[in-house]
Amino acid sequence: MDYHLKIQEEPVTVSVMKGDDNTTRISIGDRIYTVTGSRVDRHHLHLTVDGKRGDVFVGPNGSGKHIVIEGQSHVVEDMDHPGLSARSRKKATGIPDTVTPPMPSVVAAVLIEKGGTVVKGQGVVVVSAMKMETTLVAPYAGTVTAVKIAVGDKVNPGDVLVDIEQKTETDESVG
Amino acid sequence: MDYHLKIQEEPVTVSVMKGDDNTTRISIGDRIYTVTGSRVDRHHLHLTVDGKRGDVFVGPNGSGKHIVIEGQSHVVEDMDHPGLSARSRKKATGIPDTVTPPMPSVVAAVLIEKGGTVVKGQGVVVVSAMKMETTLVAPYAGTVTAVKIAVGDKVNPGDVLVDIEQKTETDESVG
Amino acid sequence: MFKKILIANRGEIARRVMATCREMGIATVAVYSDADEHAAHVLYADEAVHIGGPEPSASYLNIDSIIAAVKQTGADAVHPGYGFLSENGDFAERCERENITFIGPPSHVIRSLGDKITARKIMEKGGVPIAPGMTRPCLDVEEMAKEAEKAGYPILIKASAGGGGKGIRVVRESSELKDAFASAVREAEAAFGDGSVYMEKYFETVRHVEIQILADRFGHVVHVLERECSVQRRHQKIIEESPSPAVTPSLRTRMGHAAIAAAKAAGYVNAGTVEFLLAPDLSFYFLEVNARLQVEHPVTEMITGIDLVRHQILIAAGQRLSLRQEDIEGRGHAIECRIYAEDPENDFFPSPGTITCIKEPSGPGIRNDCGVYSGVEVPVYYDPIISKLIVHGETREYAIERMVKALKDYVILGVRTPVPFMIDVLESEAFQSGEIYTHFIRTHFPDWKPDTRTHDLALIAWVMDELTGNQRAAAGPDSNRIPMPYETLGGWRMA
Amino acid sequence: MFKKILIANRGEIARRVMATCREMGIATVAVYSDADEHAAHVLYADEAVHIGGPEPSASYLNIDSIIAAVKQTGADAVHPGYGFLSENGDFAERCERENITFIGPPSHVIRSLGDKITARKIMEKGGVPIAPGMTRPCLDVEEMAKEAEKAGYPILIKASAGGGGKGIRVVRESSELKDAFASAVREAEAAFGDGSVYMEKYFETVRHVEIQILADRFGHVVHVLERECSVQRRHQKIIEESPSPAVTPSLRTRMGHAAIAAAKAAGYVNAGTVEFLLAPDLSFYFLEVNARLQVEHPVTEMITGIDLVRHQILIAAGQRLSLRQEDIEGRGHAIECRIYAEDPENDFFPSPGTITCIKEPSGPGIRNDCGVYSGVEVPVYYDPIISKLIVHGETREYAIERMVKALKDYVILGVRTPVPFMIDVLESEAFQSGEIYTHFIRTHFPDWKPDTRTHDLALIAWVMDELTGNQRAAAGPDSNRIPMPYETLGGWRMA
Repeated sequence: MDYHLKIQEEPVTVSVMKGDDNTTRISIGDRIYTVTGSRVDRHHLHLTVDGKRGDVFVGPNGSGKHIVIEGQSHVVEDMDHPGLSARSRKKATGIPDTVTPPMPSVVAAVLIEKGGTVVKGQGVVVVSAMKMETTLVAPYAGTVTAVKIAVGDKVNPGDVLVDIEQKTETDESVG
Repeated sequence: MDYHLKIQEEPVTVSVMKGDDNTTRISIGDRIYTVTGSRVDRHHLHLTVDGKRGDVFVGPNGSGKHIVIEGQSHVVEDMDHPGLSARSRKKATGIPDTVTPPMPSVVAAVLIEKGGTVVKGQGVVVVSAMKMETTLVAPYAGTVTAVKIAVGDKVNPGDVLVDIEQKTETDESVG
Repeated sequence: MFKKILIANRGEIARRVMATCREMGIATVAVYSDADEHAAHVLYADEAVHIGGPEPSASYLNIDSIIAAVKQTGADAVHPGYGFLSENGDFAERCERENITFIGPPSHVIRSLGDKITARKIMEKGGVPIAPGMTRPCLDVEEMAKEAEKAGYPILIKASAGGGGKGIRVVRESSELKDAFASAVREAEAAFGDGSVYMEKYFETVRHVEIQILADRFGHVVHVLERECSVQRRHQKIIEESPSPAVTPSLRTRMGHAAIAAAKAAGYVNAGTVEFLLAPDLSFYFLEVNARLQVEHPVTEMITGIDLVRHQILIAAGQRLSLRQEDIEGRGHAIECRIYAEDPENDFFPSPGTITCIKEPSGPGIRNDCGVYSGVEVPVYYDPIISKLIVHGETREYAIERMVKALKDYVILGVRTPVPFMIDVLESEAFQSGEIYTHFIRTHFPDWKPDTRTHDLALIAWVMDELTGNQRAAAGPDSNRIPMPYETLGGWRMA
Repeated sequence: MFKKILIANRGEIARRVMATCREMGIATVAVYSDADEHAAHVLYADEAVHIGGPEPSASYLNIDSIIAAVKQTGADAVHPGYGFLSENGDFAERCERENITFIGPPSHVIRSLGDKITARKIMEKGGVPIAPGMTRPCLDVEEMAKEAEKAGYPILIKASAGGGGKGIRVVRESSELKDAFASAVREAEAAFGDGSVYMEKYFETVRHVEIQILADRFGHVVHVLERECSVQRRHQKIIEESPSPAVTPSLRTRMGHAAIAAAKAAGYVNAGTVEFLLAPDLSFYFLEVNARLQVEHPVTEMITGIDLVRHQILIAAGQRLSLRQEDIEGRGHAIECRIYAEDPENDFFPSPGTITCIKEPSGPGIRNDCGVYSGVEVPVYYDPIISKLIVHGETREYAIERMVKALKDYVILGVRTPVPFMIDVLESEAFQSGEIYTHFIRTHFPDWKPDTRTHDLALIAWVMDELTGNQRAAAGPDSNRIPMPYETLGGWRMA
């Protein structure tokens, strides 16, 4: 049986076969592992992988799983069953494509008004989480068509806080 | 609603009434307590009793509950729903009325044979638990009609290890 | 002695203070906001009082509400922890007026040490070395230029009213001074309504070393050795240790004496910390006094065996300090890692959420001061600290090994933590060499990424969790039970 | 240094040894019996080998099986822990022959110290004070009568082959000697096939004080201070502490020197303990050498900051001992409580079973060396120790307070433990006075019963558990979640 998983944004195919003696054989790329395991409690599995034992801890993370092993922390998602947690993340460019907070937070300031115009990269909303303020910026130039939040609101990654109608003809980022 | 409970072998009636503001009123003897509580996890309740807070921990104990509070350990049973755990305990006389181990243990030695006679207080079986050996004695004089265990068997409180047919006419303990 | 203490704080520090109160037989009162009804510190207290909405200003910074809670519960004293109202002169004064013992220094001491220029003046007068620079507010760039020449560039412009990093400018050469001065004044004016600034010498490569002090009401002051706090990110300490790899016995004595002098100059009472900058030539300069218990106080407790909170309480109750300087000796090496709810893979942004599972490391030489439990929510409103993991070892090398192992044993599911980052820092040669300056993280870990060595294992874990019936195990009444291997694979084999 | 160590033990001590191995980067191998497939020490190891049936003789005492496990896994060394094979000369010798490093003294040292009369002779020759009495086996009651007159009554008759309390008789006056001698010889003959006995002076009121030692292969021996182990029940230590309330600095030096002399006389290598009887007049007498790590070693680690297991491993690897006597200094006070699975309300009978829930105390100055977890079964076959709770405090008084609090925070459901009894002992004036002799429990707690002050609270807990839907919470997928008070009472209110 094949699973199409994503670990730390990296897609990986994992093949699972029955092995001998109640073992499971798991192949990832060209690596094949012989695995046995038991569940110690809801979140705690004890695995033996090619003879070496170890504890792994698994909890829910949206539609994926949060997995902690020897202090390392991973989020693994099932791409065949993508869920609500596939939220937009900050891209490598540093500017996400919507106005959404990077973490669960509270709106500390709204810097624009409905109907106003913004340039790309202009601060539009300040959110605060755990004493740390972050200014969310406009992903492109345009006109603010909706401000969906007010100061004090709790907001989450994926929530679009401000709608901006893109100014298409004179895209400043060209060239 | 009344519960008929037993704590540390002591029967107690506990009356429970709804109080004001989501509180519960619980009376035990002439003492009345105002209680609120929430469940932190399966075994952990956090209670507020007359304004004082505290954690209590509750787990199963046969048909009763094992309750730990501030280092104190209690077994509480519901006398309206007595269960399997109401096992014979060592009596104040020091001699139980059947040949049964005081704790889960392993049979270390069998000191009698089927058909043999025993006097009251004679050692019949030695059981061992956690490096501690205990000799179980005959509760009365009589003839051994059955030896139900062998060396190495795991046995539990309540299991009758040896059947002894009581010698009724000349009860040595009379007088 | 006090019968009941109210702890005007939350999280791990509230629990830590309560732990000592419970040992001393003193009843404890927690306060909590709407966001903290089920917080760990509330469960741990004998009584708890709701004090307001989730925003700190409505609750943990709400002086009226906290004073009302003290009166309602009949507490004798208030322990402010760190942060929130711990260095708020108004709160300390209010307690004084209401005849509630504030477990900390007198309000006038908090106020004078809270003002940067006043503190510098007190220290200069007390003979404590301060960084070359000014000890009066300045509104004239020419005056500052003269002082800057004396101190030598680079220099630092700071707002006198100070706080939160506002109004601070590094000036590397004289040509930059005028613009930097103007912009610092503007920012200070905007932030504090007071544009006055002053100037100190700026040290590029410097350690942050602080000295713990204890002072009773009778003028007896001791220092309780140093802590090395140079490993910082965004000006926030993340790893602290004691002793400092840079501090020699004779330097320790000199810095200790300077800290005692600082405490005496300020009229300090209770536990406090004198922060110094330590230059590579081992010259040191007064930075500020933290007039409260520090976050990192456990490293001092681990190497000295002294319970600082107990001494805070004894001092506040008017007792004489039982410790003599010659009794205070460090032994071995202690390290603290601050475990925040933050995502090291997402620029260390806060990562609030519900802790679905926490397993704390334990064993020889390990202490975890923890403010959460499995099932609790880490709210978005407060400092992201979940716990402080502290270890003690015979030597620095052994302590590092112990911390790495403890971090690997630490399990937190539901929120992200910097544990993987901490492991890499502790295992780095740079950290192990002890050559640690405040730019350590910037220099050695400018663009950290988690390694991928456990990726295959994580994928295997995902699969095995699926196969061993996560859903069924969670739903059944026996989910605590360990299934046998055969059983655990049963569901899958039949599928 | 070793690459891989097999730990020939189980439970808390196996985990404790593995913790240090992991810090040192040494891989660990667990061994387990049929009863321990899911035991904590098995989960904690890098590899695990099944070695036999549940009876100790089939597994943890099965030399062939353990040697086979070493070879199968390629381990370099074996750590025996305490109990089981730790003082078995045959096992140590087998390791020597098979070129496996045994982490402990050489087999001939184990053998000579294991024989009571040989050990007494070695000590007498080495100038170590021994209790007045005989140093040769005796089969003649007249000979013993003469020696008994010299030593003075009461005396103790012991079997030379010794062990397990068999063949021991206290004789209080000369008229009792003949019968006691005869019955001791009979019992010794029956138990060991060797009826020879010997005699020592018996002390009615005496402390059990032991000295930790460390000795490398190069003849360098240090002592690591004393432990007070007088609080015993059925000749089993239950509470240990360091320093001993009775030991003055000069006595400590004298006892330390005696312990070093004992180690040197025996040719001792690795960690060991020299047990002494300490009389009220502060005279002390050699009792025996425990040629292994002691159960109570953590109290020494807590007051000295030294990891004894690390030094055991370093010594076994042939390294020179890095500790000098002048570096070893105690600080503060440490106490250990042994947490057994036993029922204090049922004559402290063993209480094996499944641990449905364990919550370990944690925080400043608290260490819990634990061998179980929630859901594991405590098997009937082995020593009932679940964990050792150890605390450190600035003074004995503070350490006692800390231990009481830690005991109150300790939750173990599913098996009974002596925690309620321990709390009463620690809170007693008798214990707090420090006047502790080996008959302490018999004298002060002859017929202990748990108090009933929490009975009402327990009944309330029973009711609230019922009302807040224990069954539903356990069955639901969200049982980790905290229900709001309204919800928790909902089920009942609708009923």
